[in-house]
Amino acid sequence: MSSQDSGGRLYGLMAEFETPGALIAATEQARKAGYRKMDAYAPYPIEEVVHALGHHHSKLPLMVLGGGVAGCLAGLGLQVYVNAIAYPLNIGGKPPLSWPAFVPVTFEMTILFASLTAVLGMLALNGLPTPYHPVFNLPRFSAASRDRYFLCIEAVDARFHADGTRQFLESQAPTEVSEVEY
Amino acid sequence: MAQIFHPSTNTISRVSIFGLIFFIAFAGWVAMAIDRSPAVTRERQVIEQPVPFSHDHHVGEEGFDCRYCHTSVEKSAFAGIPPTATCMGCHSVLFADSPILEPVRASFRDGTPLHWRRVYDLPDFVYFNHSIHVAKGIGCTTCHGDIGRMPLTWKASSLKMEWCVGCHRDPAKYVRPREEVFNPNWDPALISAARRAELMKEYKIVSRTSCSVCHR
Amino acid sequence: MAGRDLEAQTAVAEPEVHQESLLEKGGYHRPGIIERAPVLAPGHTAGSVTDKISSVVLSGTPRWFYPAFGLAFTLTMVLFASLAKLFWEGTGIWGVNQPIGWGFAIINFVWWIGIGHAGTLISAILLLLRQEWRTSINRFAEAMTIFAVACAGIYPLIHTGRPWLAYWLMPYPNTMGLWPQFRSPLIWDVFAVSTYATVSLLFWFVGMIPDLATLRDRATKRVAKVLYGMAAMGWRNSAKHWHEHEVASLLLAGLATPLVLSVHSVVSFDFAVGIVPGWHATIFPPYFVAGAIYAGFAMVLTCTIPLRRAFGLYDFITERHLDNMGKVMLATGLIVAYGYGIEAFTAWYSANHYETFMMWNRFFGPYRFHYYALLLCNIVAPQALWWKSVRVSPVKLWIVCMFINFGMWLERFVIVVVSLSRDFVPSSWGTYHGTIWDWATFLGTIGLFLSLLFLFVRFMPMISIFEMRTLATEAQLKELPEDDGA
Amino acid sequence: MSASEEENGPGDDVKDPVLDDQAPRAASCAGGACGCGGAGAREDAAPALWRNLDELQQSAAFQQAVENEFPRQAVPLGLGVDRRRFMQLMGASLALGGAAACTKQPPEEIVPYVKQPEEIVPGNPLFFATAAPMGGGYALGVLATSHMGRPTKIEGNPEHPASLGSTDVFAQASVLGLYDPDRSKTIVNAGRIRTWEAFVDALTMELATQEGSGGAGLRILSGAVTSPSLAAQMTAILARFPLARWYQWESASDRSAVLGSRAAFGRDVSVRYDLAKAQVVVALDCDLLGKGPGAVRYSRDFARGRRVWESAPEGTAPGTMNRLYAVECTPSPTSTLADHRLALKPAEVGAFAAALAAALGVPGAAAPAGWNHPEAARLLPVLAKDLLAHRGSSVVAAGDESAPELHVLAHAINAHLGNHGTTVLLGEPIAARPTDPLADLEALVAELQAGKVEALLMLDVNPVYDAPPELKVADALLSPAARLRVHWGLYDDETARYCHWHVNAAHYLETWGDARAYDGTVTLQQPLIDPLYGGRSAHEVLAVLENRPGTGAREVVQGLWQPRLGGEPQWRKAVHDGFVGGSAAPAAGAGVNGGAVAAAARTITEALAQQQGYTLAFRPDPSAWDGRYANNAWLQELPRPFSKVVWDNPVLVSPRTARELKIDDGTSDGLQGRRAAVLRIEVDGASIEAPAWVLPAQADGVLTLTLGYGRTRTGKVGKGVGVDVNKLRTRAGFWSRAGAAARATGDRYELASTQGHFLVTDPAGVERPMVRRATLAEYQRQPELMHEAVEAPAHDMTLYPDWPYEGHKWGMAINLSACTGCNACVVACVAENNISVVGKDQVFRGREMHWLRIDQYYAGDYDAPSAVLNQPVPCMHCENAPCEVVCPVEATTHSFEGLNEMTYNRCVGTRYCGNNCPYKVRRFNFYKFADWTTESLKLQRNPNVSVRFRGVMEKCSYCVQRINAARINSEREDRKITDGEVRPACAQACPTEAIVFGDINDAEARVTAWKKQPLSYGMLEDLNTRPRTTYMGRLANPHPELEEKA
Repeated sequence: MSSQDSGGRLYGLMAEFETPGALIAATEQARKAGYRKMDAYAPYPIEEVVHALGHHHSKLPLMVLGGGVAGCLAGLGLQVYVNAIAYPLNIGGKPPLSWPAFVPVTFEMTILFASLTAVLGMLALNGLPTPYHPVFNLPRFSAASRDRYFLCIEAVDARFHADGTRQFLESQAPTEVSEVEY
Repeated sequence: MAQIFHPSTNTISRVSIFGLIFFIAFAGWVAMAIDRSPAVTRERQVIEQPVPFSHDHHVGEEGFDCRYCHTSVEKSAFAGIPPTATCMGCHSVLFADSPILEPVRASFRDGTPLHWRRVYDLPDFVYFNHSIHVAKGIGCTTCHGDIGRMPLTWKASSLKMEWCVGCHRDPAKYVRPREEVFNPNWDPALISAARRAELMKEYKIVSRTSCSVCHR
Repeated sequence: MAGRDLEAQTAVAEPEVHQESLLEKGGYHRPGIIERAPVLAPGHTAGSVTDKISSVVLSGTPRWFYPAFGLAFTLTMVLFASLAKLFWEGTGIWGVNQPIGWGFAIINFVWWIGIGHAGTLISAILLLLRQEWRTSINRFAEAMTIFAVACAGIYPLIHTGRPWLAYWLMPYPNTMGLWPQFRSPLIWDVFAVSTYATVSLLFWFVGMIPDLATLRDRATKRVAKVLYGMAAMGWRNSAKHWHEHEVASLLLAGLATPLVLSVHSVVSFDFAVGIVPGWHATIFPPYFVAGAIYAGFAMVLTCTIPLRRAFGLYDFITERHLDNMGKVMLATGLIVAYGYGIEAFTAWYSANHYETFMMWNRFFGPYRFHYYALLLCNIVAPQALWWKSVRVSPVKLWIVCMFINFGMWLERFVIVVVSLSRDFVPSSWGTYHGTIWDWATFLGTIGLFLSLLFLFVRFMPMISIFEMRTLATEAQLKELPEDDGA
Repeated sequence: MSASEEENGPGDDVKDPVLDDQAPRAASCAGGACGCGGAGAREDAAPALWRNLDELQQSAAFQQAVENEFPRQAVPLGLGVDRRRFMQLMGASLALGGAAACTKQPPEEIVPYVKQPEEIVPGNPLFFATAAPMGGGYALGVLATSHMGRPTKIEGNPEHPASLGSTDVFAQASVLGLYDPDRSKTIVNAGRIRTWEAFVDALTMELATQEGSGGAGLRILSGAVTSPSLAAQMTAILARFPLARWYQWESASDRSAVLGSRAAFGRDVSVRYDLAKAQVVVALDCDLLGKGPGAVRYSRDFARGRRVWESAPEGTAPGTMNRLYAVECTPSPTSTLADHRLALKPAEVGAFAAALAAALGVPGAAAPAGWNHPEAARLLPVLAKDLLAHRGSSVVAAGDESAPELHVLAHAINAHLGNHGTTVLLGEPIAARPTDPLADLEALVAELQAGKVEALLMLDVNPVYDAPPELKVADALLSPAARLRVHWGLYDDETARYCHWHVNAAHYLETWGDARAYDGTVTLQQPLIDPLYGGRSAHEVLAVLENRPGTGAREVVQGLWQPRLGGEPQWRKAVHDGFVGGSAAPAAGAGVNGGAVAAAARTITEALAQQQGYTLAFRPDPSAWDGRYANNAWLQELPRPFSKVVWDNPVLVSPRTARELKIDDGTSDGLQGRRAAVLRIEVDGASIEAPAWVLPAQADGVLTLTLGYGRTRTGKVGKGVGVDVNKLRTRAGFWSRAGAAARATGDRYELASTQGHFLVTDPAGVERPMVRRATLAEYQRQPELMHEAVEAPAHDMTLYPDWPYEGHKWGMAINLSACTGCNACVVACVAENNISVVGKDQVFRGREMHWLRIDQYYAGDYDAPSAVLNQPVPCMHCENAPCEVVCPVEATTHSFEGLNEMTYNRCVGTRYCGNNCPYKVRRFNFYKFADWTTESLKLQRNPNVSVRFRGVMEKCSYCVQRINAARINSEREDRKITDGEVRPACAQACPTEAIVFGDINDAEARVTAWKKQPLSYGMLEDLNTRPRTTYMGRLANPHPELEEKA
């Protein structure tokens, strides 16, 4: 019925495998065959697949660094502003800028900002949240979170051809190849 | 496995997550705006009084000096609210039978004091002293606004701590010559910043922001 | 081929796994021959672990759950009752006085915060150290962390004389033109604890996303599908997802590690920055952190051991885990012992007679039996952990843990109360006794902690499913069930 | 661990070579244990200072009690504490404190005058000179502060000879008496409220009948009277009713002095001392500086002789110091300053006096045979020599509570030494009619029983409560013949219950009057406020008897003085000044007759013979006096000198006696909480049960009982507090009574005491130098020794630069050589700063709110301490304040003048500052302690100090409101603040000028001069807190021949 909701447009072809090995092999083949717009699904992270899909290092670390620096400056800046500019007070005979006392807060702010960046960044890079996604239309797909492995070549790929692509996938010894509709 | 969510949920969920941050910031800003608004500070709100006394008339038109009624403003923390006798000084003759002034006459007749309602009401833990401000060349209108033109009296400043501290941190902005303190038409622009700096020296004015200056 | 065999094997293995542990049947349990128990009982496949763990959540509520949760919830109500009393009458209902301005509130705060250290430590530091055995306990430990921090967080708020003004500790542009006093360790606390709570929560949640997806896919009821689905945010086990997810987890671990060390250091500053003899010591940060890990692991075990039995998770939480955690406690326990030793040494070596007296007072003063009990619980009792037989025996280990839980509470009592009771001017010395309301509040937070914990184990995957899947598959691929390759 | 191990504990367990040889001594003399240790450890170290008995001995009971973590649970909450009264005191403490912090303010009104009085400037206080009545009918000249017509504070009248600007506790607390909600508010006749007119009619009718019989049936019973106006009225009345009689009754009277002077001089003579001139002072059971009409002035004069660094009093070379010998049966504020102190039974004090007289060769004097007391024997010859060396510049004083014989001997000795006319001034009597109140009351009772009394008027006396039971006053009052009994007083008390009429009296701040000071100076009393409850003055009541009803108090007083002074202007001046200049009692020449001396000596020897059993010593209570202040919460919560007990009057017993009675000092859990053993005291059938307080410096075998408690009919504050000891008083045993039996009942009673009871010397044998002290000789030899006691870190031992304080830099110096621990400063502080009363229960829990406390330490041997040291502890206003750094919300900060400020309205109540204050001077509002409900109490509040709400910290502010007022005035007048212009309440009240306050930046300021002295030191300097409050080390001046660490 989901296909009816979404007007039956083709999203891609999904091949199901039983072993990680098969998935890795298939993905590499697909890449050789020049497919780019594709994605692999597995119950746990498999490094080889990521390489096979062709994205290697993540942008996340840099973003987190940025977040950390921002947090650090924010924390220190706040304390300097408060004690030296906003309302300087004589606290226990200490000078307004008794910087050693400012270390802990600065540190905590650094961590806080960095962590938030890490989480939000991860979501952003993964395009989450995406409660609705065509691949969920595939009834067998729930096995992806148990012990089955999937490779999906998307219709938007330049080299995608309904029959050609299906043949290619069949050649990768899947347990099944099925169409995924919007 | 069938779809659980409708496609639209994608947009909804993303917007709600990333929008949350901005929403919180906005809510905070609103809260602060409200706290500073007349709704809370009761700024510029006319307060009902037993007698609709008009500073506009007495000061603006008749040109009374503030001290004529607020006698203790130079001697005491409290500026002083005139005893009924002061009112009757003139009003036993002028408008002697105006119905508006009946409460005053009544008060004078049977010795029951008038109950004015406070316009400038500081919290009980704040100690303000009129005499020293006046002595240091801070004029009435600096806090009481354009009192000389108020037909009915309202509060011209927020009386929030940040407002007090604003001046205590940099009195030079507000100081004026002592002889001008009670001038209801004074305009800070009348004297130069340089002159104000001189006055600061002359009146030995220093910025006082210690807590006990106002809280005891 | 290989896949098919596996399928077959699981088919056989599964029913067994569901009812009884392979280990308990003694099949694989041959002490003396297997040096180290495996982190995952052999015979498990990605499929079996997935089903086993998600079934804990998805199959109906076990019978014992209701009384257990009921009790915990009742205690939580006690908490609310005593808070109502507190806000209505004032701090006076507690035993605090002059000179002892801090009592149970701060003791319990530090105690809970300490407990809340194991989770992040296990999931962050052990992740960085690539300790595989962590995988089956980290999720649970993290949850425990968050609940402990939640309990801890209550105290700094309610211990103030005017809790309704506690928000003044937050920096925001107010109409008073005033700001927090950033030299005060209490402000450092505010930042440290709130940061710690936030980061732990995020870490926990991020780690849980794939498992929520798993539950979403396994769930049969509509409500469950929707709720888990929303929480899973549309996770689809895509290789991309996994990739970024791994990176994010590592980064969070990297950030959480210094954080977890900083938090209890900051808490220890509450005392170390003070002038009171018994507080003013540079050893505090390290030995507070050690103490925190110590207490944390003790509490993890205190909760895990019964739950392991209740849900028959013997395959996932194996002797290996008990053993390792026992070792960690032994190590940190020794650091704590060193801390006590150094305190005494410094007191003597400093030749400062206020310090000397502080130490004398601990040993011979009115509260000396508290101190003796503390030494017994935190230093003597844990020595049992030198013996493997104790470390791998759930019951013995649990008893040791209870000693440590109690001991760590006493440690905070000695630091807070005993130090304050006799500081500089003898004319102003005092004594302190918790009132009934002090105790009610304490029990209340324990109730809150347990309630949250029960809800968690009931509705959330208490063991990281996807990490177990990885383990299971690796194990099979290596065809060496015993060796965990650590 | 058992108690005995505990004793050796310090030595054995703290492995320290120096200590191990101390250990046996620790075991041997528990008392001196740590003290000796201290002395051993450091050669120059003073003997131990300590404050505890059980702690000192590490008694098993003490340990037991503390080990139990929940004695509160073990024993029901506040055993012996009337929880209900506590709640009453707490007022609406249960109301949600949040209200106090609520941001939305209720609308306020301004209510101006209709016609504004000339002198009033709204918002500015006015000061009026008036007279505060004291025990015995004397007056203290005071200045009352009035805020917009509300008397709020009492200060001394600087012009007045008895005050010189200082006050005592009672004067300070009297302002609360004015607003006491429990004061009698109406005229009552047989339980019905009546009008004044009704009363006047009733009285006039009776008087009409009396007039016929010449007043044969009319009797007046008043307190001791010095008031000339009152006396004049009495004369007039007695003229109208020749057969009427006027009796006087005082429970705490100077009866002995009266009888003494009659015996010695054969007539009534008033005695006062000029301590400014006295070089040697001998106090025989005499609380010269703590009690009596002259105490304030005496303290001032005596203290001048202790400030060696200031120009010494005339006639003495700078650097010299007077010397005080105290021989007494129970310690008194006076004896805390004594250079030599001897604790003897009352009878033995007499013997000592006799022996002294003999040693001095006083004609007729003879040392009592068969009395030998080693310490006395050691002291006597030296004392005699000292006195002879100071003929004409010494004083021998006998106390009001000692036997008349002692006064006779004192007179004789002073006469013999030629002190009369120089240091001891004899004058005409000050009392309008000096009497023996006991004889008076007895006569009255006899007449009542004989049915001779038909109309009885009682003026503010309470014989039903405070007369010795053997007089059976209550029964006598019920005699059918007495058909009109009138009671006039502030409270509807025990006696009022036995009268037909009760007339509510006006407080002294509400009406006119006059009274004479210790030297006879006539002091005028003027009202600051109309009677709150329409009370009447005694003058108005007596005017009715004079047959001029309707005459006001003012007419009576002015009517007497205006003519005498010679006119309106003089009268006005006198009222303005508060007293009539030059009205001191004229000198009276009088010779002592030798016969009296011999007689006295004989009586003493007889008294000495019958010393079996325990001796009871009765004393007016330092807080309740004879009961008249029982309902004053400030006084009730005032820590009594020595015991620091509040809301009770325990029996004081010496350590040896305690061991005899097999009782401990009941230190239940180490501090405020004391579970004191209850004693049953019996003498001739009469008996009471009272908790015992073990008090070092108390004479062995003497049980001290203080008057004024166990009131059955007074306000809710005083009702049922403490034990009524009048039950044990008799004619013969009026002040002291031998032959009493005492035993522990086994019961326990919780006493709340505000001060810790611990060793100042820690087990390592190191004495904590809270009080640094030396003898004059040592000091002169080595002036720096006070500083060498502890080294303060150098100013440059820090990363941070010093914070500059231009302009004023406030500081305080406290002279430990002058503080008698009289508590005047503490009440003054309470009155000035709106400090809450928290009640016994809260004090018991260690939550007292006093900003200023007086720590007391004992020096030397446990059973016979060589000295008692007082140390007032206000906030130190540290320049490196530890409290400020830890406050998370900037609620406590430093001002530009270096004050450590507490901003209540910013405080969230973390109590971190309190924990981090090494001096523990911060106080926390655990509940809503301030009374926000009782209207009358609100009137008393100082409008310039915030009333604190629940959950905030508070502490001494150096009376910042006064500093601000002074700064504003000076800046308005464009001048500098002069030295002494700003004085905190404590400094202003202090009778001995022990507290000096001022601007440290001002080189001329007195405080600066003091701080420059080598004697000056800071408490806990070694913590580098840099306290602004510093102490002048305590000096003692023992006689060279008895040189010892005093």
